[in-house]
Amino acid sequence: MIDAIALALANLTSPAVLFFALGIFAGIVRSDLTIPQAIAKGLALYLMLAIGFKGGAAVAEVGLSTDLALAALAGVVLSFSLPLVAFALLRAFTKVDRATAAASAAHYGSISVVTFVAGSEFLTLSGLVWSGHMVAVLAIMETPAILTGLWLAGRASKGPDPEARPELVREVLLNGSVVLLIGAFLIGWASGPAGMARLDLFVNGLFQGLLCLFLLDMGLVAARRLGGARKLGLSGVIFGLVMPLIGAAAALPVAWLIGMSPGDAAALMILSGSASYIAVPAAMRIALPEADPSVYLTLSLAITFPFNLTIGIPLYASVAQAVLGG
Amino acid sequence: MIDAIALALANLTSPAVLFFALGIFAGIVRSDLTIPQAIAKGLALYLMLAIGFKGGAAVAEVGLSTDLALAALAGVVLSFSLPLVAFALLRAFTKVDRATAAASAAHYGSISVVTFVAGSEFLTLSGLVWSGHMVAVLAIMETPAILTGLWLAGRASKGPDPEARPELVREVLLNGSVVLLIGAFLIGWASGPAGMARLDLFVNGLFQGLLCLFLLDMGLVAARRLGGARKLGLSGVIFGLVMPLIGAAAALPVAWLIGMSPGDAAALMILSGSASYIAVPAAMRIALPEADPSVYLTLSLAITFPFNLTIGIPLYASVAQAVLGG
Amino acid sequence: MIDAIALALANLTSPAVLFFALGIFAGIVRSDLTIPQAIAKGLALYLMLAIGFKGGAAVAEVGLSTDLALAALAGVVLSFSLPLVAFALLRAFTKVDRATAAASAAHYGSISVVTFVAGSEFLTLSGLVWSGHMVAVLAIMETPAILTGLWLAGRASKGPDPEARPELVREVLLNGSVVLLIGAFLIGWASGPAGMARLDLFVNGLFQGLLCLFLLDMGLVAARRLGGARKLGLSGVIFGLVMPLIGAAAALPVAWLIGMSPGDAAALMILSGSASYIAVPAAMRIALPEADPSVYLTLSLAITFPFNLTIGIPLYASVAQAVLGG
Amino acid sequence: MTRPIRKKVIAVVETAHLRRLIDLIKSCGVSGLTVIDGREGSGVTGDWVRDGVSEAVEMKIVHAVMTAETAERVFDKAAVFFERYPGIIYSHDVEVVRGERF
Amino acid sequence: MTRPIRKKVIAVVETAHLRRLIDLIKSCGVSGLTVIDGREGSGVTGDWVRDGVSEAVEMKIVHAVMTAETAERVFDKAAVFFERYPGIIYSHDVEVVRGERF
Amino acid sequence: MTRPIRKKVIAVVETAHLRRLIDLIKSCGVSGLTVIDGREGSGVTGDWVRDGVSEAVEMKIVHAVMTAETAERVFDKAAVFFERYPGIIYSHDVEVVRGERF
Ligand SMILES: Nc1ncnc2c1ncn2[C@@H]1O[C@H](COP(=O)(O)O)[C@@H](O)[C@H]1O
Ligand SMILES: Nc1ncnc2c1ncn2[C@@H]1O[C@H](COP(=O)(O)O)[C@@H](O)[C@H]1O
Ligand SMILES: Nc1ncnc2c1ncn2[C@@H]1O[C@H](COP(=O)(O)O)[C@@H](O)[C@H]1O
Ligand code: NA
Ligand code: NA
Ligand code: NA
Repeated sequence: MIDAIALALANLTSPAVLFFALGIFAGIVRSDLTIPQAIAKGLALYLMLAIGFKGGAAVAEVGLSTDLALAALAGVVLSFSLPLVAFALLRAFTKVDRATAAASAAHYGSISVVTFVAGSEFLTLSGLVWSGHMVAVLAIMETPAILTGLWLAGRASKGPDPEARPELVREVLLNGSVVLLIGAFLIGWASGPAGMARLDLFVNGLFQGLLCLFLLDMGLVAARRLGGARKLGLSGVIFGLVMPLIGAAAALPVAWLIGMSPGDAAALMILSGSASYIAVPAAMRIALPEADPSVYLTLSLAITFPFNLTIGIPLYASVAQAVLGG
Repeated sequence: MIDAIALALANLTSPAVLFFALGIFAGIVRSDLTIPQAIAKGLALYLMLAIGFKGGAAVAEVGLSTDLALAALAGVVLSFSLPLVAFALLRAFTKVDRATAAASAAHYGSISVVTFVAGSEFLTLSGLVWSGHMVAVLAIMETPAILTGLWLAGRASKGPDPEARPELVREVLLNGSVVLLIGAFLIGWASGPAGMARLDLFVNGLFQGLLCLFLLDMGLVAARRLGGARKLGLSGVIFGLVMPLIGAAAALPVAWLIGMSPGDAAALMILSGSASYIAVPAAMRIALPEADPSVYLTLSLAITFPFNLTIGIPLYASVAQAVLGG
Repeated sequence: MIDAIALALANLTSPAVLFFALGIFAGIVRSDLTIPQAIAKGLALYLMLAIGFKGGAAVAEVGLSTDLALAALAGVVLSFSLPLVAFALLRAFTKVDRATAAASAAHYGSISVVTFVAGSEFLTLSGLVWSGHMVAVLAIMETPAILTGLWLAGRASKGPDPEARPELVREVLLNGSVVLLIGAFLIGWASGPAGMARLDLFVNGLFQGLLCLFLLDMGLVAARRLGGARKLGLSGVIFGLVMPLIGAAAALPVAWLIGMSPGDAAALMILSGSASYIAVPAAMRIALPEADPSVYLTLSLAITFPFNLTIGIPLYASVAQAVLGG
Repeated sequence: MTRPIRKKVIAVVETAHLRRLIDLIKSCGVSGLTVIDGREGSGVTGDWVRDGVSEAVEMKIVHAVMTAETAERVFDKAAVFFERYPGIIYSHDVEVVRGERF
Repeated sequence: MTRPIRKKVIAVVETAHLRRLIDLIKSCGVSGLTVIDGREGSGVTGDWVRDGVSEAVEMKIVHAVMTAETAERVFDKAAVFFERYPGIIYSHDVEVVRGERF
Repeated sequence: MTRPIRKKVIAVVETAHLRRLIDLIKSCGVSGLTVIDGREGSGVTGDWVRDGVSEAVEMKIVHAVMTAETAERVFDKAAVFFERYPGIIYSHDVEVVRGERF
């Protein structure tokens, strides 16, 4: 318990979280601090390339086991099913319409790359070992939730637009973040320790610094979205704080069932508890233009992401450690 | 003396200064070499984040003393008062109108982050130790000069626009560079040596290289502004060369008075002798749109900045060393 | 022979080539993965700055010999003459008009910086030592081919536009990549080992990683251009595969004649076999607007570049080693 | 001198739907079009700003010069399109050089 | 087919004053607007180019489609605004789809 | 209220020829102009997209507001220019504030 609190405090005073807080502050006081869009996108690409490559290189070192298959299956099941819970909660306790609830629900089945990135750094620094193949699980979990979301919406009066289908299929299967994550993972795997030796400084040495810069931008973006919280109402805000706990809690028995290590279980909880803000919003704009983006972007960026970054990650790690650890 | 000349030569052949010269050259011959705006802005953000963080981490190591309070006070006094000198000189010896003279004067009370960054690298390489808290002084000196400038202009027929006041206040107190510098300083301080260990490669290892790239861009920008020198006239150009000397000279007795180390004194002279090109122009466009930006941007970017980078910095360092050194 | 195949395989599984392949894949399946233009340009600037600086620093260490003069002369001769071969082949075997053939021919006399960058990494990793001054040869070879191309086109009905001449001259002599390459080379030379010590992490540590990111973008760009291959026809595609072999083959006797080391000979073959995609297209748009850019950009980016990156580079290295090596 | 008159059609459209709008416009038979990036904006469906984190709601602006008949066809199709998707479309007359191109 | 006619108002304004101009336009009752980045330009107050070092003198372009009456109000207020600040403002008629939106 | 009428001239031009087109327009006596970046487009000479690798075929858009007579001069010169280079140019009337500026 004391350990958990110490961990949580260490997390809150890590440069990455503090830069996120700085971004929130700058955004709230309406400072003119901004990160150019191209830089923000470049940082996101870097983080995905680096995490993918590191995961693949780790797999190259320890070899692949059936663990990956089981973890992937667990991820797919969680990604498919969590939106059902989220949808039911949103419809029961908030006033958002069916399409918006379905779209928001899809975000919670999917994952947030930067939450995972920050979480995996946290795990490494707290000495919890996670497997490289969790990066593949990360990529695999991005999209199943989109299908559940569309199915939920499809039962509304106005379903997904059939003419947008080709674009949607491409977005679901081939969106940039999935391609880059899986691609970098495979490249890290294929090029192995020799490749890692060449890219070490790039993917490891710079990682924390560029993560700080990216989180500064995330803070600015989250702060800009905070205004949307009023529209959500109290029940919406509570949903954004409770749903990640539900997601993470759902991952725990699954992780136990397939015999995951505490580190991998914590990673799965982080994934399961996080909400997408890249792939799913893009798919939802295409398929469900009626759904209100200010609702799901506020939920994901301004409520769930800050919660996970500050409280969720150390909490999930402690619980995984306590329940599954030695 | 010989040492001073050796130092000056070492400065002139440092990669950073040579890349600045390359930028000037490319700009003058009208090469199509350009740095995308987003990259230039990203580099500026990096330099502020890194210098702020390094300063804070240094303070975390040696602890805070009353020295910071004294240095900050010295900085505020210099920032408030130097514009008065600059304004008097501009009105006496050049033909610029009152609003433009006031706006230009404000630039000389404020500071240039990249001059400080280049200067602090120079100090470190020449073995002059400066305190991390000078970064806080840097941030603190950014804005007082703006107020003096507005006061000087306010006595002209058409003072600062009252409707622009809310924006101006925000610009003065919360402009991006101040927020990022102070924020990164506090984060460096809070996260201490542990944080520094994680960001070392990012804020130290890359620093020189990214500074070179940024100075290449500064050279291109300065060269583009050189055309404005004709408009300034000989007296204007002389002002741009003499004013930094006055600023730096004014800092010397102040530094002596508060018992600064030679390194800190040199840093204060560099700050005092440098002229803003980010925060002050932005504030002046808001509050004094009548002031001619081509005058103050030419002075700051095309005359004073190159002068300080090449001659000023080693000169101030030698003088501080000679006067205050062992 | 076995060595050559091992080298070729090592090249194909290097992270850099694999990221290029990932870019091609993402482009072909029309993923929405994109690299912002500012980031791509920033990466290109970085690669030129780094390779130039490294070359200069290497020259500073081993000193300059007549070898540079001879290598430069060889480069100039190749750059001037290869377009004649390319033009003859294009006119004899493909259906492209005279202006387009002349413009395309110019690309093959000139060089591709990133091919050289990838090639020089490959040489270093395979233990073939190349001289820093080859970077100067790289810069020198960029533009002579443009003159031959214009001369070839000038004999067509509608020659280069005389009113565009001032811009063209500037583009030929002062285009950004030449200025940055030569500038960084001279700076590396002037600042020597001391300068290199300060920039080591930047120009060496990050090099592979940023090259990977840039090649990912090159893959996306190449894939987008692949559609143009249909327009080229089979004979055009074959030209794009055979011409680099001719260029590299032409460099071999020249290298032998001037007594180059195997490493330098391989570097010259890589340069000679590569085709420009920055400087020459820009010059051709200015001087020969009638020439069809989709032809020369497809040839250079979508056919010759991938060929050199995957097969050409290890092939040239093996041949240089076999013919000129111990 | 009188010059040929054409219609310039301008649309503001979410990046997510840009490809479809371009296809729609091209299918009406235009000879060319130009797209530019938006920076920020507001409309009945809310505000947006280009920030690189969540590109889903960024807008692009499409410009195309065409004959009046083609513009009619574009408008008819676009009216349906913009019933469902955020964005606006409008047009006005322009004088062109080399009228046969459009 | 005749379509509703609205005014499109276009302004070029320094980034430093963009927020105030947007407030000014919104206060006249427009339903939406779109801002785009300028790259370079020149006017009576001199040249500028977007370069990332000194953003103070960069320009943004604001587009807004509105009714003629709203445009009148915008013009009246903007005339005062642009007396003091660099930039220009002008308008022209456009044909719109879904006229009730504007 | 009636306001002064001017011509707005708009040109889409390859970056490689931007400087010459700007010189051409300025030589006709305009008081200012604004350039913006294109993102992507297509025309009779093919497609392009801004990607940072091969900038040679990227387009810029030039906007300039001027008197009708100046526009006539610009059009005459530009017609020759665009015979050889890719791109388009067109114009339309706009109502301006502070008409003496243009
Ligand atoms: N009246 C308008 N004038 C200019 N741009 C508009 C206008 N209305 C909407 N837009 C643009 O189109 C986007 C989507 O509009 P809407 O469908 O009204 O939300 C807005 O975010 C603006 O960028
Ligand atoms: N006649 C014009 N046509 C197009 N843009 C203009 C014109 N005049 C001014 N501008 C733009 O507005 C900015 C400020 O104009 P000014 O107030 O004339 O300096 C210029 O830098 C241009 O970007
Ligand atoms: N009808 C058009 N409407 C809008 N933009 C066009 C049109 N035609 C050409 N353009 C733009 O001008 C560029 C060059 O045109 P072109 O000379 O037809 O290849 C195209 O790539 C487009 O960006
Ligand atoms: Na989730
Ligand atoms: Na100063
Ligand atoms: Na070549």
